[in-house]
Formats: sequence, C-alpha cells, structure tokens
Amino acid sequence: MSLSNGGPPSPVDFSVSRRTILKGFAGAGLLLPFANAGFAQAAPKKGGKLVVALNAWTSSDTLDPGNFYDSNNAMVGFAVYDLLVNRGPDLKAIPWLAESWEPNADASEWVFKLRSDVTFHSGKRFGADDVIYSYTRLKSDKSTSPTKAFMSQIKEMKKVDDHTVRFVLDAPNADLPITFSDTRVHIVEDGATEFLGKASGTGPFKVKTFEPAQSYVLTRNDHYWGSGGPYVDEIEYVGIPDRTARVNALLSGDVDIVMDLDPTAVPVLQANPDMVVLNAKSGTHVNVAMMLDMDPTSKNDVRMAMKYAIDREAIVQNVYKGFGVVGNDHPIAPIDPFYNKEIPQRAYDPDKARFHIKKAGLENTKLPFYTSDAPRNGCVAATQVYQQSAAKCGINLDLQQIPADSYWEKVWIKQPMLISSWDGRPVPDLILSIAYKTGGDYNETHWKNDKFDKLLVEGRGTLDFAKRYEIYGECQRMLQDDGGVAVMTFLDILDAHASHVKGIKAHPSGNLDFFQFATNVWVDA
Amino acid sequence: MQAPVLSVRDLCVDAVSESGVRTPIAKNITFSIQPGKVLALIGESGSGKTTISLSAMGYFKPGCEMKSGSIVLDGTELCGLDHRQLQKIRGTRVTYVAQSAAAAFNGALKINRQVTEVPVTRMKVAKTDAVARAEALYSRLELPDPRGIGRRYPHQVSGGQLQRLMASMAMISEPRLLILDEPTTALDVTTQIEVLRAFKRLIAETGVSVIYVTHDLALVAQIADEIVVLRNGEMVEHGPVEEIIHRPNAEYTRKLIGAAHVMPEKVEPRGPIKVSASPPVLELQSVSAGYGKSPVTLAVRNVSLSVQPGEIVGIIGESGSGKTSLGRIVSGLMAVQSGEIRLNGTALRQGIVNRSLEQLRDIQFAFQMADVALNPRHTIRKILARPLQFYFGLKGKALQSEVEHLMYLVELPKEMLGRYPAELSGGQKQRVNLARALAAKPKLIICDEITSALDTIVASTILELVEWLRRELNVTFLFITHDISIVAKIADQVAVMHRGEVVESGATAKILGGPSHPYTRLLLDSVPEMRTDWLDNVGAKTNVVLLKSA
Amino acid sequence: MYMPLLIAQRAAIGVATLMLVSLLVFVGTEILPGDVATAILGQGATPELVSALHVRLHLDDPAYLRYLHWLGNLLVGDAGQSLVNRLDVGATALARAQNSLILTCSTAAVAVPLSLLLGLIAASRPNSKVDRAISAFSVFMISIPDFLLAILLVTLFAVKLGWLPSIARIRSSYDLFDWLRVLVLPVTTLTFAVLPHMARMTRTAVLEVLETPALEMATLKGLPRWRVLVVHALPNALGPIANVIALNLAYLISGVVVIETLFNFPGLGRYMVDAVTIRDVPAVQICAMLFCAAYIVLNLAADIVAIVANPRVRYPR
Amino acid sequence: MSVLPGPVKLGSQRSVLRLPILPSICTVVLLIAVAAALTAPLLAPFQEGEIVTQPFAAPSAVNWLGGDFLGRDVLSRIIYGLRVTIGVGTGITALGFTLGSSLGFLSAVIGGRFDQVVSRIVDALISFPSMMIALVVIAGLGSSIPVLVLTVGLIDATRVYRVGRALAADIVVRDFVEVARLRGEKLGWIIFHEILPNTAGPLLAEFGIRFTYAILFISALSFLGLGVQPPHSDLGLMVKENIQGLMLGDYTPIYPALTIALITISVNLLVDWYIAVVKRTRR
Repeated sequence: MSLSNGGPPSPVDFSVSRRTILKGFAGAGLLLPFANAGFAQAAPKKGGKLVVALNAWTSSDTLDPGNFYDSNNAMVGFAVYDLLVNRGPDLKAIPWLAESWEPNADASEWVFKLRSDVTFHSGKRFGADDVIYSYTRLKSDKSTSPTKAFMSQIKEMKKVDDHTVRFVLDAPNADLPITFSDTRVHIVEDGATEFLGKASGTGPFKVKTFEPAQSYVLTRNDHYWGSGGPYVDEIEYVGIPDRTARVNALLSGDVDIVMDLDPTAVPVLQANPDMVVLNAKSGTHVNVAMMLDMDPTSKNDVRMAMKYAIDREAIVQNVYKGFGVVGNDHPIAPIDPFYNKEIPQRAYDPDKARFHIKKAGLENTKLPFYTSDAPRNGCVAATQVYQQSAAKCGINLDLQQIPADSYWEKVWIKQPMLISSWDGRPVPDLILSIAYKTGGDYNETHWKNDKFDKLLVEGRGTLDFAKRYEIYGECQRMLQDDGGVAVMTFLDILDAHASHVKGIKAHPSGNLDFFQFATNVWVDA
Repeated sequence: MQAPVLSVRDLCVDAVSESGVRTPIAKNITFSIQPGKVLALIGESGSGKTTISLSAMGYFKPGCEMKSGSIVLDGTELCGLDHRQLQKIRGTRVTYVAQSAAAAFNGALKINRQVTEVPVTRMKVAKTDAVARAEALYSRLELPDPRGIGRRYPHQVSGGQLQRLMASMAMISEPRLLILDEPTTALDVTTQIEVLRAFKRLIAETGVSVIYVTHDLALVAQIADEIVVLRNGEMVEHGPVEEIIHRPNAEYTRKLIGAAHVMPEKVEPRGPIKVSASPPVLELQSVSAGYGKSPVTLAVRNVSLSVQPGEIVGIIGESGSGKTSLGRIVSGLMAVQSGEIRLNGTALRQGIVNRSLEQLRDIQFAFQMADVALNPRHTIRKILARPLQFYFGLKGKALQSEVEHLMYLVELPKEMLGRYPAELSGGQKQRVNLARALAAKPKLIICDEITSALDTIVASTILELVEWLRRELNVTFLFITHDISIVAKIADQVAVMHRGEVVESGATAKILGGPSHPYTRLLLDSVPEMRTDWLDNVGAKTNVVLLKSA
Repeated sequence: MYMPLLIAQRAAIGVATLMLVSLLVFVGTEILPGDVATAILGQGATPELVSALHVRLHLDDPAYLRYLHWLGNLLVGDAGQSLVNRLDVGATALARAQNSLILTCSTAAVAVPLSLLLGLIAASRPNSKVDRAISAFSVFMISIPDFLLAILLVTLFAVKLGWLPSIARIRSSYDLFDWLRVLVLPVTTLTFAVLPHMARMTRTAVLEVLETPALEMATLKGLPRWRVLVVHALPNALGPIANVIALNLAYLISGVVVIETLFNFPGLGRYMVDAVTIRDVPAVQICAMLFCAAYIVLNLAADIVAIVANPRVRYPR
Repeated sequence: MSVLPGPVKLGSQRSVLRLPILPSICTVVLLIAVAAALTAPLLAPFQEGEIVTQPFAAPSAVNWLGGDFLGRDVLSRIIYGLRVTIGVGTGITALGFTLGSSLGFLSAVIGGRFDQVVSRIVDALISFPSMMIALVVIAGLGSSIPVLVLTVGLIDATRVYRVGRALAADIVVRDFVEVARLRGEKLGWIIFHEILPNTAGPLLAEFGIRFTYAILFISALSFLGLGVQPPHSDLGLMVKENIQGLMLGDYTPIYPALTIALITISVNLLVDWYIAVVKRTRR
C-alpha cells in the first residue's frame, strides 16, 4: 500500500497543489488524499523566500554528508547535494545523477551510467571521479560514517569512462541501486575535504551561510540540472527543538514550513484554513528490543508474554493520537511491497501474556525495562502505556529512564529489555541485515539464526520479486515467532506548512518529501 | 512679657504597637519657652524627653502618636497641620541637633552640602551665599579651618567637631527654636566641655530659644535657664535652674542630683593597701599589645600593674586610651606583644586555648553592654547555670540552689530565672552579668564600663553592689571606666591611661587628691560640678591641653 | 591612594577565583562520563567507529597535559576547537554571548530602573497600599515558574494575536525595530523574573537606611520626601542594591536556559546545554569560563560601585 | 533611645500564634498540600499511571481536571506529583541547610585559614550558574531523585553557606560568644547553644525562600527534560508533558503550574510574614 501522490518524482515538476485531509485525531489515521477543487492547479512561480523550521540544530551539524546523523541534517543536505539514485514514494529506485544501471546475471557487478549535463556549484562538471571519490570516503578505513557498514560491500569501483562507473561487490546484491538512495551517500566534488561552513554539491541550492546551530541560508542554484525547480530565491533553516515552539512559530507566521509535527498539533493545524498538514505512512517504527542471550529474555515465554502484553492500539491512539499503524513484531512495514500479509496480526491478549509469564515463573516480578526519548519522541510515553497494559497481565515492568545522551552508549545492546526505534528502510534487506544479521554491530537483540542469515544472502542475490517476497516473508515469520523484537507501531511522518507554500508532497521515507521539498517548493504570493 | 516661642499644653503622646496596644509615653506635658531662653528637659531613659522635644517639630517617631494637647510654635498651632505644612516649618523655624552627629550626618555627602541644604533647596539662598554663611558659623563655633572643613566628608572630622558642624547646620537657617538632644553625651569628657562652651556662646549671641534634652543634671546646670524634670512621661518638677538644683522639691529630683556624675566632696582614703604574703592576684610587667600584623599599631604600651586580693582597681581613660584593650589582654582575648601577665604568681600563656580551665575560671569578664553580653535566646537560668555546670559539674538540686544563691547575691528575685534578657531592665541585666561572673567563683572580675550605658540612679546601685560583693566575697575587681567620678567613689587604686600608656597610678585618694600628671588634672577638671557657673570658670588652662589632645 | 588599591585587591581576588574556576571546570568536564565519540555517533556507535573518532579528536592524552595546554591556549585567546565540528568554540561562544548580552542588557535596561523605581515607591510609604501591592506582586512573580509565564505570553501575543514573533530568530540584517520585536516577549518574561528580587532588595536597603539617624535628620530638616529618598537614602543603599543587580544580571547571562529554549533564542545558555548533551568538552569549558567571568566581573563592578558610593573607603581619614 | 518606656516585653510572642488571615490561608494551603502528598495513594481517585480516559479529555464528573496527554487522570497525577515535588524540594533544602549552615557557622567561628579556604571555594562554586552545574552532573550521573537531591542540595549549600556565615559572623563578635570562649567552651557548644538559637529566625526565613527556589529549579529542570523522570511525576514535568494541550485549548498544563505557584506563593507569603514578625519582636 503506497500513499504516494502517484507518478515517479523526477526533477520535472509534478507538484500539484494538494491539501491533505486527515480523518481526525481519534480516527485510524487513514489518509485520504484528493485534489482540492478550491485551488486551481497554478503554475509554479519563481521567487520568494522561505523559512523552514527543523526539529533540531546542534553544533554537530555538518555539511559532510557521510556524517549526517539526524534528519535535520539530511534536510539541508538534500538541498545542497544529489544522490546517484533517488527513491520514489513507492520506495522504488529512480534514476537521479545516474541515468540508468545494469547488473550482471547474479547482481554482483553493476554498471551505472551517469548524467553528463550536471555541474557542481563550483562550476566543475560532474563525472565518474566524483562518484568514486565520494563513495571511497564513506567506505575507507578512516571513515566514521555509519554508511561504512553497507558501503564496504563495494569491493572495487572502476571508471569505465567519464560518465560510467562499474561496481564490483563482495557478494551479489539486487538492492544496490536503492542502497545508493541512503540519505548519507550524496555525491561530493572529487577531492573535497573541507565541509565547514561551505560545500559544493550538485543540488538545487547553494550554501550561503552554514554556521552550526546558528544560521543556515541557502540560495537557488540557477544552473540546476533538473527541469522545473528550484523556484524560491532563498531558504533559511531554523532549528526549533521544542515541538510546541515549532508549531507556534508556524502559527505565528515566523516560519513557513515545519518538519516533524507533534501528533497533538495536527487537529489544530487542520482546523486552520491557512495551514496544510502533510502525512505519510512510513516504515519508521518503535519497538521493544529483547536480548536473546540475556536473562530473562532468553526464554521465549518471557518474549511471548512481553509481545502479548503490548496494547498496540492504545499506544497508537493515546501516544501517537492515531497517526500510526500497529506493528506485528517484525520490522517490515505494511507499506513495504514485501510486507507479509499472511501473518496474523498479534493483538493485546492479557490471558496469553499471563500464561507465558507464569510459565516463565516471573509473574509480578520486577523486570527492569529501560526507556528514553533518545530513540524517538514519544518512546517514554509509549513505555508508560506499555507498563500499564503489562501490569494487567501480571507483568511488573520497572521503568528506568536513561538520559537521552547516554542511552545508546550505556543501555542499548547491554540490557535485556529496552525501547528502541528504527527509521524506515526502502527494502527489507537494509533493515534485516543491519539489525538482525548474526554478529552485526547493530543487532540489538543478538538474534542469531543460521537459516535466517542464509535467507538474507539469498534474498539479496535474487532479482525476481515473487521469489524475494517468499524469502522476506519467511524472515518476517521467523522474527514474529521467535525474535527479540516486539514492534509497537509504525509511525506516520507528519509535517506542515502555511497554505501559501506549494509543491510539497508527503513521502514514506522522510519528512518533507524525503527531505527534498526544496527542489519543487514555490511560493504562491 | 513677650509671647513664648514655644508653648506646649497638655501634651499626651502614646506609643502604639502593631497590634494596637497603646502605652502612654508623655502625659499632660505643659511648658513654654521665652525667646532667647534655654529650657532643659531632663530625665532618664524612657522618661519621654526626646519624644516631647521632637513634638516641637510636629514630629513623632514611627509607632508614636499624639493623643491630645496643643503645640504652638511661634504663633502657629502644629497640631492638625499636614505633612507638607510641617515640612515647611522643620529645618527653618525649628531645627534639631541629634545626640550623635557621627550618626546623624549622612556619610555619603560632603558636610557643606548637608549644612547648606536647607537654605539652598528651600530658602532659595544662592549656593555661594549659603556656603559663606556656613563658614561664618564654623568660625564662630571655633572650628579649625572654616573654609576647608565643609569640603570634607563627615567621617573625616572628629566627633566633637561634627557636633559643632551639626549645630551650624541647625543654625544656618536662623531658626526661632533649636532642639539640642543630648548633644554632648557621645563625647569624651574633655571634648564635652569644649562643645558645651561653644554652644553656650552661640545661644547667647544669636538669641535663639533652645530645648536642651539631657540626662545629666550637672551639665544642664551650665546652660539652661529653666528645667523640666521628667519621669515615665510625666513632669516631676518644673522651675528655674537654681531652684531645681539647690532646692529640689521632688524626691526623684533629689535622687537624680545624688546620683549625678560629679566628684564626691572628698575622696576618702581607703586605708593602706594590704600587701599580703601571697603574690598579687594580677601582675602586669611592661605589657605591650596591639592590633594588626607588623607593623603593629600598639594599643597598650609598656603597662605595669599590680593588683592585690580584694582590691578594686580603677582603670580610667578616654576612648582610644587603651583601657578596654588592657582588659582584653588580661582576659586572654587579645594577644600580648611583649611583657608578662601573672595570675597568682603564675605566668599566663597567650590566648584562651592555652590557658588552663582553672585560670580561665579565675578571671571573669563583665561587659559594658549587658544587651549583647547575655545571649538573648537563653533564659536567665541557663545563663547562670552554664558556668556552674561547666566548671563544677553541678546538677539537679545543687545546681538549682546555687543558681538561686547567685540571684540572691545580686539582689534579683528568683522568679526572674525563667525570663529572657530582653524582659529585664538594663540594671537587672547588668546584675545578671555580674552574677554570671560570680558563678565561676573567680579571683578577679574585669568590669568593662559596666555602668556607662545605665541611667545614673541605676548605675549608682550597681556600684553599691560591686562594693558589697567585694566586701562579702573578697573578689578582686578591675574596674574599667571613662568616668573619673565613679573611680573616685569605689576604687582603692587607680591607673590613668592616655594613648596606650599608664600615665599615673597609685592609691585613689592620692592620685585624685593631688594629681601629678597634667592629663589626670585635665580629666578631673572636666567633670562638671553641680553649680551654674562652673563652665564659665573652668579657666583657660584646660583649653591649652584640650587643643593639644583633640 | 587607598581606593585603587582596594579595587586592585578585589580584581586580584576575581582573577584568583577565575583560576580556581578554570581548574574546577577542567576537573568537572574531565569526570563527565561518556564521551563525545559515542555521543556524536548515537545509535550508530560501534567500537571501531568510536576509536577512530577518538584518535581524530585527541582524546587519549593525559589529563594534566590537556589542562595546561587548554589553560595556556585560553590565556592567549584560543578556546580550542569543537570536538564535534572542529569550529573555533571561542568564536561560536562569543557570537552566542553577544546574543545573550543583548538580551541581558535589554532586560537590564527595562528591569533595573523599573525595580529601583518600584523599590523606592514601596520604601517611601512602607506598609501603605502601594507598598503592599508591590510586595504582593513581587511575591507572586517570584513564585510563578518562568516557563508558565513565557508560554502564556507566547500563546497570547504570538499565536492568538500574532503581534509578536513566537521565536527569537537572530539575523545580522536586523535593524532596531526587528530587534525590538524579537526581544519584547523574552525581555518581558525575564523582567518579571528578576524585577521582584531587585525591587524587594531596593525597598529593604532603602528602608534600612531610612531607619538610621542620618535619614531621620533629613526628615527633621523638613526636606521633601523625594529628596530624602533620592539624595540621602539612595547613595547609602547603593552598595547592597548594586550587589543584587549584579547577581541578577549574572543570572540573566547564564541561567535562562528555559527561556532561551522556549523562545528558541540562540544564547549562551542553550549553547552550553547542547554542548553538555553532546559532550563537546571545549565548548562546555568556554561556556563555563564565560559564565564565571561574567559573574566575577559583575560582582567586581558591584564592589566598585559600593566602594565608590562609600566616601569612608574612598577618602580614608 | 527607646521609644517605649521600660524594658521591651516579649509579650508579642502571643501574637505570633494569633495568625492574621493571609498567613493562615497559606498555612492551610501548605498543610493540605503536604497531607495530600502523604496520603496520595488513598486520596487520589486513580493510580498515578493508569490510563482512564482519552488524551486531553475535558474535565468531567469522573476526572475532575480531565485527562493528560496519555489519558491519565490529571487530578490524581497532581496529587502524586505533589509527593515528588514537595519531597524533593524538602530534601534539597534540608541537605542544603544542614551542610551550608554548619560549614558557614564553622567558618565564622573558626575563622582564619579554614574560613579563607572554604570561602574561596564557595566563591568559585557560586560563580557557576546553578543550572550549569546541575546539567553537567545530571549529564554525568543521570537524572534520578537521589542525584537531583544531592546535586541541587549541594548547589543550595553554597548559597546557604554565605547566609549562614554572614549571620554567624554577626553573632560571633557579640560579647556573649566571647564570654563563652572565655569560659573555655568547645566549638560544639558555641555553635549549637550560642549561635544557632540566634540565627534560627533568619535561617528559617531563608529556608522558606530556598524551598521555593528548589521547587522552581526542579520544575525548570523537569521542563528541560532533565529533572524527575517518568514514571515518577513532578509538577514541572507535568507542565512539560502536557504543554501541547494548550494548542488544543486544553488547560491540563495550567493546573500543575498553578499548583506550583500556589505552593511557592504560600511559602513566600509565610516567610514574608514571619520575617515581619521576627523583625517586630526583635525591636
């Protein structure tokens, strides 16, 4: 199920003035998009300035794409840089700086043809060297980028000609193109080492000022290779970490666009004719992570009890005000084409939970459970709701809240039970091999299953959809039955803008049109 | 007969507490002052004298309220005037000189600015004219450097000079009435005469009418024309000066005269000093001590003294003479620079911590201000019991009876044991102070100005107590005071201190009878006598010395 | 002269305190557990990545060397590089400090005269209705959490009425009017936060002075009330008042994280909070040093005011 | 020159007990708050964490103050929140006072080098903004109630030290302390019997003010997400948690904020009144 506005996005503008109407805050959060008849399909206009509220800005903000850590970083990054491959609202790879690509028979070698009409902001022409340089930075030994894990699969990069690159992989991978749509694998200029305050990308906007946590101003790149946008003269980004302040800033007209809405604010903005809310179902999820090699969660009875004790509906309704979809204890979202529809939805079942916890001999025993808002806003609240529903099943969760800044370091993959969260990935392999592969650095449950690992390798090397659907379907089933993960909910991506702002669509992969609103946004003065 | 400058009729003033309880502090006061005359209001603390004097300005301190009566100043009824109208009168038609000029001058402003403030801001006198007027007054009051003194800040000028400067401030607007509120009480005896003389001349020359508030009968005799004797807010007696001091009608007035700080007719020789075989209680051998690190400012220089058991030794001197430091040295509160102190023949070590409990017990100290010498949060019982517990480990019944015995010794009812110091009068507090010292069964009690904060009548009863204790308990006293008349009354031996040195010492009768040092003579001459012409006859000889020592 | 000596002595104590502070800051940040590498990497931290970042950030030198190094550099004006983005933390902190200073000065410009005025009015008629009203207002304002006030102000003036911006964005292109618009709400909130304290202190100090014989004398000289207060009482009460003003200004420079958060004001407080969160030690250090320096300088200024206001010290006998 | 004739009577002690109307109200408010905090499990209609209604539900007969952002009963949470707020506030103030005033007294009594060293260190510590110290410590040790109480209590102690030292320094030079020293009394007696009774009044007043600050400070920390952590709830955290409600026109965050204000105003008014009484009886 895709909630895209249809049509593959491309540099060519498809933007249609749309108003997303949500069903109201107690509703199921179903999105019913339709073209608003009140607005004529006006042609985009050039000019104007926009102020965008990011959900954070910190002194660690950088223009070095490999080291983007937060979506606010990605938001600026996507305006300055381009990816080789972009991602459509259907989560399919679409050509971007690469015009086309071709795998060999077992998908272990790929040849990418690059566009030849692209120049960097510096005026230099874009070519194969830039791609090889950019990717080498990410996978080199010195790399501190989280992308290193999956970029290291590239064994070799060969410049076939100025606009052709051949990638040799250490193992077959059918998902290589979509892998290149990761938010950190932007193309920088060959030889670029300086990313403090300035940067030269190929993106629709040029850096005017970039002072971490102080001032980010971008100006239009008039030599952008795409047709249509960019339209606005200048975009200023302001980090407003406080969610209320962010909405207030939109309401008071101090900013035109805000990313990352609090669900509570949605009805307020919807009721306001001057505001437009953007909503996209996504693969972003909040989950309980239970370590399989630690007591007490090494017992499947405990895990099953914990899974049955989650009142997922209550979490979606009370914590996320309906803007989410219940999870089914594996990380593949309903919007994913590979989502296994045959697995029955696991529901809140106090009797079963009580049965299992009794069997494990831990009824009404204090079980430490670690929580924090570090994984995602709302996690602490979700845990509190969980604690209540679990209490009714005879499970006594002893909540321990850890400061956000030491959560990953102190607790994660170190304590048996805690709350965690993952961003949505475009293909199952990307989440499964990061978080569930034996020995993986980010395997938060220490899930260890040879069959599963084999399936992963097999799926990655398979180009046929139906076959892959089978493979990933099985993976989902294995995790649901036996895994240490209990997915509470998949979250909606919520953004908003003033109604004079046009051309922004919702996208399942990230806020504000997968962070790329800048390309097509325009101002209807 | 001219119209009086001030006429007060049936004045009643109440103190009103916050809960609304009214206590009368002036009852049916009636008097008037003729132009150019000086009326003295005399009484002890709490007699209402200040309140009555301030009513002449239409001013009542916060918490005081005029209940009834009439105050007519210069033909104007002050009663019923509002704040603004009263403001117009104050500072111009009636002015005020406070007890302590050091406190009453604003430390942040230069003297001239304060002296000329009323003429300049309220009487539209040009600033230069006002300053000239002020300087003229300065020289009339015999202030040194009349042109320069006004450009200083108050703290740069001595107390006696400040008092005269304050008089200039009061006189500059040429008032009809001047209120002098104990204008010389805060001064040393020698300075007091100087200031008093200057005031007297000024009054005579300007013809201003004066209310002179004081507790000292001998002093007021020198300057007043009429006296009103006050007690507990009531007029006890009212009449011309000569009448009052020579033929007092009221018993209270007689008591006041009896207790006045005047020299006794004759200083009785108290018999030869007993030189017993045992060593003296206290012996000081060329003791010097001072404040600050090197270079030390010496407060006491090369003092030697020997005190026999059962003696009362008076240490006399003016402020800064080092007499208080001497007491602190003996008690151990102050370190010795050089020299030696012996107690019962044993040399005492420096500092309290190095002395034995026995030695600490043997020397007790009675401080000047009983208010701060007694812990306000302790009951009298606790105050007296503590030394008994501490030194003798007394408990229960024995402690109880010993505490009661102490109360008996200082002639206080034992019912007072449950009270707090604030619930006692000044004299009672001073008795507790002495009782606490006695509790330690000491050999020596150092009394530091224990009577100077007390009213004269109360002070004389305390002196009687000290004498009685000496007689009964054979306690030795080191009696530190600035009042030579007290020494004359009770001391066996006297040591006169001046600028840190003992200038003269010996048997009281001998020293006071025929002083050999000019400073001792000056001190003796400065004690007013109970006659009206004393001030005019003190003679120029003191003046010379005075100027030298100012 | 005595006064310059006294001021020099205070300044020396200030410098000594600052040195002590620098040591405390260093030790404090040293024992701050967790490190910048893991803080930056977040969920993405692996031992390999962490150690790579360690090497890049020179986190493995001995502590005393780093202290001396840091102090030496600080003395020549180099506060070091951010561990996070390798920018000069001194420059960043100064830019933030400038914003904080603008906020502080604007608040001071409103709050100080206002509190002196209110304090004097209250002191001029103790226990009157006006005094009680000022007193009640003060207690009320002291007791209300500042964030509540800020939220109410924003909801009313920014969101509902739309008169003022809800967030304080700072741009170099701002003219005076823009600045005023941006500052109105935060300054109002902060004024309410510091005004009661200063007004109460003014009242207390002036009343205390008014009870002295010198001020009774001024009244008995028949001077008008305003003159008694302004010419006679105020100079004598200036010492304690200056002290309280200094304390409150120091609080404004450093202690207004909540307000900065609510108004999204890029001040020094927020910079420090962010730096602590991400363990950017040089940034925490420079913030701490700036805060302490501000406190010490302001107190020194108050001391000097007290010294200058007191002729006893200015002109010893 | 006493205006009143004769010795000043401490008879006004009786009027201390006769509370005027405003302090009585404040006392009642505080007593109710403390009682509510102590009996929270009995008094609160619902459990602290129980989800009983819709998020931001309007006040109703069942949920008198409506529901919070998760649908929990606001009234119950305020009652439980009082527990933490008052408990933590008291803990902080008690720690700050015990430590600060005893060190301050010691400094004043011992004087000399001890006083110099302690005072210098306190000076340096005071120059750090309290918020900064709290942030750094909490960043290091995590935010639990013991850490909060210890940290803020220690910060408080530096402030109290100054007050305590100043008060004691004023008392130490009085003659009755010298009398005790001359008697040979030990440090303990001088501090507990001579100094403490005479500083108790001003210290108590300071205690009230510090208590208010502690509550406000904890609330501010909670507001920044660094104070008391869920599932415990203090009133400041409640304001933060529910702040979004204001946008919906829901007043949930106002109630805990008003509760804080009510408590702190009561404490402050009581302290003010107490100071006035002390001043009056000392005259």
